[in-house]
Amino acid sequence: MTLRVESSAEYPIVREADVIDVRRRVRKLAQERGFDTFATAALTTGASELARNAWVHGGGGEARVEEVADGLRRGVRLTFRDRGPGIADIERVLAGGFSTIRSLGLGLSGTRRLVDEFEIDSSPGRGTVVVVTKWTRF
Amino acid sequence: MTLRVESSAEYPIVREADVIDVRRRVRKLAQERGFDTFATAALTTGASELARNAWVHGGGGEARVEEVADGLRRGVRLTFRDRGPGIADIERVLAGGFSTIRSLGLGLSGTRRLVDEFEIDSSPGRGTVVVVTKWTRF
Amino acid sequence: MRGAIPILRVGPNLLTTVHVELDDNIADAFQQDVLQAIERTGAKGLVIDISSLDEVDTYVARVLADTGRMAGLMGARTVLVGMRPEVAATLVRMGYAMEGVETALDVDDGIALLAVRRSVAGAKDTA
Amino acid sequence: MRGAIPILRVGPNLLTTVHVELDDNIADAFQQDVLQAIERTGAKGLVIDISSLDEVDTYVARVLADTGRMAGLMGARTVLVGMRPEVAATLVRMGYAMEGVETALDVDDGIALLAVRRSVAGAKDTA
Ligand SMILES: Nc1ncnc2c1ncn2[C@@H]1O[C@H](COP(=O)(O)OP(=O)(O)O)[C@@H](O)[C@H]1O
Ligand SMILES: Nc1ncnc2c1ncn2[C@@H]1O[C@H](COP(=O)(O)OP(=O)(O)O)[C@@H](O)[C@H]1O
Repeated sequence: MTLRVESSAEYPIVREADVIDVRRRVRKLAQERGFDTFATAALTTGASELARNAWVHGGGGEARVEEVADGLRRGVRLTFRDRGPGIADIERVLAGGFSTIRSLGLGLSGTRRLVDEFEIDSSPGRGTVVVVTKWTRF
Repeated sequence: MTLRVESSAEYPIVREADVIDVRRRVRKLAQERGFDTFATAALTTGASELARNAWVHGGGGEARVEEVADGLRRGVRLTFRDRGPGIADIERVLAGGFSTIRSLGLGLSGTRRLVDEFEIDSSPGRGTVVVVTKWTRF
Repeated sequence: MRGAIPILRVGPNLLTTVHVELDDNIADAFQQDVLQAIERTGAKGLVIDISSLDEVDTYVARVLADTGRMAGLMGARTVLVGMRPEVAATLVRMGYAMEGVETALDVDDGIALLAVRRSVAGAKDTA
Repeated sequence: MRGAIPILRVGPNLLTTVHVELDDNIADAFQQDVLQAIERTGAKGLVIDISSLDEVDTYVARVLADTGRMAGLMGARTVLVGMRPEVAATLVRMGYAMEGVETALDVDDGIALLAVRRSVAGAKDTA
């Protein structure tokens, strides 16, 4: 099935306030797109985790927010990109509970469990890109 | 932004009493510098952890205490230096909960969370230098 | 940022309603305000109402849990109230059930829970 | 260093106010004094008042928690009272919430808490 991108917008994440801004925009779009309260909370919370990571760990970056459709379903796709230090051991991070800031370490692994599709591309020195897609259901 | 050093003093850490002495001096300076009670407790506690480490693990060393300013903010910078055995696996220590003296192992990782800037330079046989900066807020 | 989140005295407890999105600055100020209010009033309990929060990510969840821990070190008991269904579902799905944090459905239940804790203690005291 | 930190008998409990900065020597002497006082007086509870402490680093926090554990092994229950807001905030931020240590706002509350615990234990005893 081909994926159709129906709209696309990009937002910078260079200050902490941008994390909150991205979250608000994702929430608004999810609601417009017909996500129920559970799916909206899931996508918005995931956006919050990834935006915060781009800011805290990646030293800033940007978020692309897209309305997508595949003929059967309507969804939202989010791309977070930073040019920070990257992640050395992605497997360890995705197992959950590992944090270099002595935080909970559940941001990436938790987000993966909130969305339908999750892709991460990161290696030391090259920065990090995370792409997640969620369709209109929890 | 350039960092201006407005005052600088150095204190030896060769006996346990010196740990308490350094802590007192840092507290006094933080208060003079306009730190509130939370920021003062944070910086002073961090100083206490690092001075104790220089004494217990580093076999003694010295502390440099500086008043700094960057044009917008006033702060305090602390440098702890010892010529002890150094730390082999810094990442492991900074993850928290690791101790070679069966202590809590939260001194270094905890201090990092109390200050605004944290740098550590240590390797086996070369001793350890930790530099932390805190601006006037918790 | 201090004072951004109101803290009210309700009998022997403090009640605070988190109605703004927490960032680092507001979170720090919130914790400091709450702890100083406990010291000033001698409050034995703290009710944190999050019924206004549409989402709680792991950062905010941790700030809330830490606030309860800080209050606990001072000797005040914390109850988190009003968490929305979709927030509870999302947090548990992410793997963080906020273990160790006491919860109640709403402010009234939270205050009742704190009163029960105190009266049970009191009854046993005079028994 | 023995006797550097005063220990008072208050009814069935001991009350000690830590008003000096703890170093290794004072900490050891403090623990020995407290434990021998428990043995000598048969005290059932210990209230450690830290309201005079401007800061508590992980070393001091551990000494205090360990003192409570030692008293507990002897059968006396410990309550830590009077922790200041900025001390509570700093410890939790460092990642040490002193889990397992009982706390109260001040000396009066600490003594009341110990009374409750004893009557609960007494009730269970005679049940
Ligand atoms: N964008 C990023 N750039 C570099 N490192 C990252 C990034 N995102 C996550 N990480 C690394 O993965 C760890 C786990 O991330 P996460 O699960 O979000 O938890 P937390 O942010 O609480 O540590 C982080 O502590 C960090 O080391
Ligand atoms: N200045 C130092 N020199 C050598 N080793 C150190 C130094 N500081 C810390 N370490 C090592 O790091 C470990 C963790 O330190 P820390 O987090 O302060 O906890 P703790 O002192 O309770 O063990 C220590 O147990 C020690 O092995």
